[in-house]
Amino acid sequence: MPEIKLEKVTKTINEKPIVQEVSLEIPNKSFYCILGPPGSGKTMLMRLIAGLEAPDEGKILFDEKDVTNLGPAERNVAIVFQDFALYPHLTAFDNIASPLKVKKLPMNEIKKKVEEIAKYLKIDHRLTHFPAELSGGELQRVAIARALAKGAEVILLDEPLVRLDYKIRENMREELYKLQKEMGKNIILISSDPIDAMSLAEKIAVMKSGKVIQTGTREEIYERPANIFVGRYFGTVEMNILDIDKVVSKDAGKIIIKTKSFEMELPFCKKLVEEKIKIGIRAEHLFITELSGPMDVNFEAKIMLTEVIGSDTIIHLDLGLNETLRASVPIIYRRKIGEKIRIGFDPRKIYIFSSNGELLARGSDLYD
Amino acid sequence: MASEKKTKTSLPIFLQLPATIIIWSLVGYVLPYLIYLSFNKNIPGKGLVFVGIENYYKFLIDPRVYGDLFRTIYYSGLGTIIEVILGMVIALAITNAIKNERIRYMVFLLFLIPMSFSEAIVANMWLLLVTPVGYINSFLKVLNLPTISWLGSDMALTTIIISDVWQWTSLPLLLIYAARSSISKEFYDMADLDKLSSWQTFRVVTWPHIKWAVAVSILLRFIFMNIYIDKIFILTYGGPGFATETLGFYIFLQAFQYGAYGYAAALSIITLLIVGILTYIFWKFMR
Amino acid sequence: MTRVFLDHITKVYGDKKKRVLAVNDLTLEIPEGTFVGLLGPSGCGKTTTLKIIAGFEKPTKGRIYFDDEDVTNWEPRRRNVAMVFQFPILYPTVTVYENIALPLKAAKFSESMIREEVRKAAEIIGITEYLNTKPPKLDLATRQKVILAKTLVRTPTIFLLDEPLTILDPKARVELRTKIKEIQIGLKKSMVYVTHDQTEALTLAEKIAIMNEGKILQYDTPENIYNKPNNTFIAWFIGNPGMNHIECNVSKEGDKMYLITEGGFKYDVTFLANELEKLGPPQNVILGIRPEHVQIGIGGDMKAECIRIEHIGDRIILHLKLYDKILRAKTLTGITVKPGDIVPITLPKEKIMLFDATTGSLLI
Amino acid sequence: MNLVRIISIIIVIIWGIFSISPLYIVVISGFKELNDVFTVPPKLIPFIDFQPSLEAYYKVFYTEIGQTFITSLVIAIAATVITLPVVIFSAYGFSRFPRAAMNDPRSFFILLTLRMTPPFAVVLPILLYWSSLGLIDTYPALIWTYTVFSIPLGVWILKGFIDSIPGRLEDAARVDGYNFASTFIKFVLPLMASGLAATIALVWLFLWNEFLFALKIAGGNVVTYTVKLPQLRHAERIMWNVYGAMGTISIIPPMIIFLAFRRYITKLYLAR
Repeated sequence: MPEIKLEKVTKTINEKPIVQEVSLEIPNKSFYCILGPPGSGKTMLMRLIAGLEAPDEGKILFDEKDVTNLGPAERNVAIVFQDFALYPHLTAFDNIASPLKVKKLPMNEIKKKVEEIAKYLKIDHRLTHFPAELSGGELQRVAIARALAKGAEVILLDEPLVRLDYKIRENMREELYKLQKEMGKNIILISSDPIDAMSLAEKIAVMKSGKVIQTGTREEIYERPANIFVGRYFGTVEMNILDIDKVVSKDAGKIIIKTKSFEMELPFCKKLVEEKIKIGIRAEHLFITELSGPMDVNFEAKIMLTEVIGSDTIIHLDLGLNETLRASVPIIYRRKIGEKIRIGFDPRKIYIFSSNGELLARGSDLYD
Repeated sequence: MASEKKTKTSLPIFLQLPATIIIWSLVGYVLPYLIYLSFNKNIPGKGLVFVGIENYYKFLIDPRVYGDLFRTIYYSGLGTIIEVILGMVIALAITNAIKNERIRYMVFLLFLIPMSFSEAIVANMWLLLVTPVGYINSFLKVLNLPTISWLGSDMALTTIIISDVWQWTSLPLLLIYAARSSISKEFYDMADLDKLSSWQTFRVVTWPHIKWAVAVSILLRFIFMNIYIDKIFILTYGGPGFATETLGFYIFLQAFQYGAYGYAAALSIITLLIVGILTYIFWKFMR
Repeated sequence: MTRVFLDHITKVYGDKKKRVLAVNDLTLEIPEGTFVGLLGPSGCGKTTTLKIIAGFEKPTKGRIYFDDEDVTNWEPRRRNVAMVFQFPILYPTVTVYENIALPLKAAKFSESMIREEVRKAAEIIGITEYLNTKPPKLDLATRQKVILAKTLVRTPTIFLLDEPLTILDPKARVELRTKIKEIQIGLKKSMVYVTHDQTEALTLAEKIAIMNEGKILQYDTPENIYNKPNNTFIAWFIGNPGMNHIECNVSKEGDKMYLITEGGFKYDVTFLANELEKLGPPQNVILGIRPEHVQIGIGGDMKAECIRIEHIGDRIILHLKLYDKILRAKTLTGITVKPGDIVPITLPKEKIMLFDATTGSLLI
Repeated sequence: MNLVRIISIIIVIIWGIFSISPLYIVVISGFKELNDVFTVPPKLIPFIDFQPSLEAYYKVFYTEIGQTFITSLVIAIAATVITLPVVIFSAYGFSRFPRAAMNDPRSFFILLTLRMTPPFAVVLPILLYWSSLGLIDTYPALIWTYTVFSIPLGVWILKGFIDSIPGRLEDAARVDGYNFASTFIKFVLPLMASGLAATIALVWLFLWNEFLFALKIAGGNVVTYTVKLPQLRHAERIMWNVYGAMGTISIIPPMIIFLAFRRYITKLYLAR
């Protein structure tokens, strides 16, 4: 039902801008994620969308209707709070029934509805318990059930997973996905964990210091992060960033760029020669040449440390001259520290950033 | 839509309205009138006569005020110091002495009981102990020791301080004990692993965590010792002579014994200013 | 250097009304110079175990030995262990230098020696610039580094680390994890590392003890735990995502043996016939296979419908509907599958595991 | 056992005796006949040293002394009842709208100052205020004065309790669709019930024990027990056992309140 639009929304508290000129379009019936590190203003943005706070400037539209000054009761939204915000003096049943009771529905109808939702979320056996008697996962479900009971089309989830144990998180993610698919609701997830955004969201808005830096699908953000911050943030292993010392033009439309410890050849591009640049290489784009065969760019590196995680290995590499890289390879790879191996990558996969961190081009752009 | 915005801004004011009205119904008269009084003099038969700053000038040259000021500072200063130091020592002693948490908590509660009574009740209770034929003196007689005139001019102020210490050591004890209990056990575990001595542990673990409570205790006790004159009123009525007369009690006497409304008002305003400054320090400190 | 041995340790908290069995008859040997990870979900008793080793908790039953010495009744200060807590415990009013130097001062080292030791430790950890700062001014990660430096200047018999990285942000977590690994490699001291994060345990530890409900379920090298989990709990707990489990019946057709489900899933296990015969053979088993071992593409002998594609970094997790069961497969990007597609899959013989359907323990 | 611990135990024991003995003496004095109160050696153990008697309690309850307890009770309850709704509104406002016009720190400072005002410094103009209205020495005058001075105390205590109720719950209720009034009644009030009870108890106790205002604003027709008690001393023969009995009665309410709300002890007494 509602498509949500934010137009230059700004919120300032105690003269500190929390949300600055944010414009967003959240499509109908989608799984949307607002991603940002702690303190980036994403929770305030959620409160603005829900109507718990009124913006100082800007407009909020639900399906083209201006709701900027409406309270949360009049907006078609429900929230699952980070700390669940369950009423401690009410049972799970009464907590879930709370939005139904406001509507003054007959008791038997409320009962039917609550039981239906509880059954769907597998908490029907815990309905008579008080929040203090429930486990973290169960509290989460009750909070979700209450949000569903309101019947709102938009459900805002504020960091729903951070309070849960690592492994429970995995299961909960699965369920959130199912929930959105089966209920066809518009879910907006507020999260600081890029894994949540990657595995769940259809579209993502990355926030930092009150501003939305980039919006797009998972692929768009992964493939073309707007700047170094997004590049580093949005990935499983942090992106390697290398300073480029020198760019040398070569004949036949080629240039050579040099880091402190190795060099590579790229097709000529004017931008690269004119500006001071940095390059980014994702850990998963680095390969060990003895296993993958030689790549377009190859160089030698010393192993500082190998960390085996399940079937993957993260290799910390020393290139000398104070340059280090991290590579993530999809095999179990154990070597002695200090051993030298050859590493390679495909220059099409690299990211080229300007000196102030903005993305200039992907390596593959240069080859067209 | 418009009404939504309106309620949002007027609600907080509406919430404060009843309290504000009630408070100002009295304070709104009392404060200006107190200031007015301080510039007047109550002359029997004539009523109030405007005298300018005479009352304030009198404050400066009144030799009795200096004695009172000295006693006030001695009384509240010494009392505060003893109470806070004792409170801290006992708070730490409880934690050291009793390992069982439930018993420790019960002893702690027991030690807090005196503070739940009012100043006036405590004064009356202590009367039974310190009156010349009272319990303490009869104990001294049993032990063949000379009896002490607890409410005589030499001892009276000390006696009042002792009764205050009995009652109010509980407050620093409460605050410092609470601060001590909130120190994570891991700090002491760490000190244990580091093999620190008891003194080192106190210096680097305990003290940094309780110093805030100690400071709050000092401020609170110092302020509150100057607010109430109940103990003095009931135990000694300022006497014998001027032996237990503090500035607060002097104001009371000026107002109700000597009928010097104007002078009492001037002294009150000076007191209010001093307490105001202390309150401000406390308030800044708490924030 | 010390070998630590926990002999049938039991720890019960609370009084008669409310008993909590935190550690249940636990026996564990930590060999000299080994990095042991204690891994388990919250509330499994791993922190209690650590505190029992440190001496902060006395076991209700059982004994603790450092080498051949029974230390069960020793006070923590006599055991000479170093501990890193979840929250960095630093003395707030003295400088970082003082913090590191205090244990040495307590041990009455000479001033010049203390200075030398602190300088060395600070250099190794990389906190030299903070030596004159007071802890409240530092961020959490730096504070935790100070703690590490502090443990270095002492010569403890064993290092105990209680979820030291949990409260740090992901970036600092990786940095410190690396640091800890380097220290351990450099010192070759016994370390016990408690965590609920499998990544930390798998990357750091030489041996991992998986705990649940106060008991050790498996105590082995990371490779063995990953490749041969003792039961379905461990198989699920380790791995990202955890192992797929398919409940099946064993059926015999002539000299062939199959695993079948009601929905029509059929898997040839004739190559395991001998082992299965030896076991009885069991009626119900759970077939386990790790998502990263499910092979997708040409040559697959089973058809599965892809119902969802999940991207995590450069890996893809395919959620596949295989008859009536859901199976997850993890592969690299570069595969062009859309939801709704039918994909051929293979479950490689050498990678599957069979668990008992009722107890969940590993059969083959 | 180390030295520090031994010293600690000695300190705790000494302080325990010092804390308890005055209480014990007050209580036994109330059950003595007048002749038994002060003796050498002191009579300390009931049934052995002296025969307990209810003489003092008869004196308390069958003379005008008993009436003073009722007066105290009525005044304290009346003022508490008036104070209560005012305090709830004000404390809620301070807690939830800290940035609103009348709730800025300065307003709160005014309340705190009022709390810290020495009664002896303001009792004179208050007395003159009530006599100008012709209400001196009446119930309304004392009750109203008490109300004014208990508001800061009540707000200070209750605000602490409301602060500890997460504001998220009210957000959740608003999202569920409740308006302000029903959010307050259904979710805020039940959650602050215990805090409210503690606040009521403490305000009541403060008034029950008040001395100086009771002495000067009232004290002639309207006599509270706190005023009556010191007056017993001016009798020809001081009835020390009545002292003990009244002391015992007056320490019962604070003890009950103290034990009932021991969970919030730090919060409550920091406020006091």
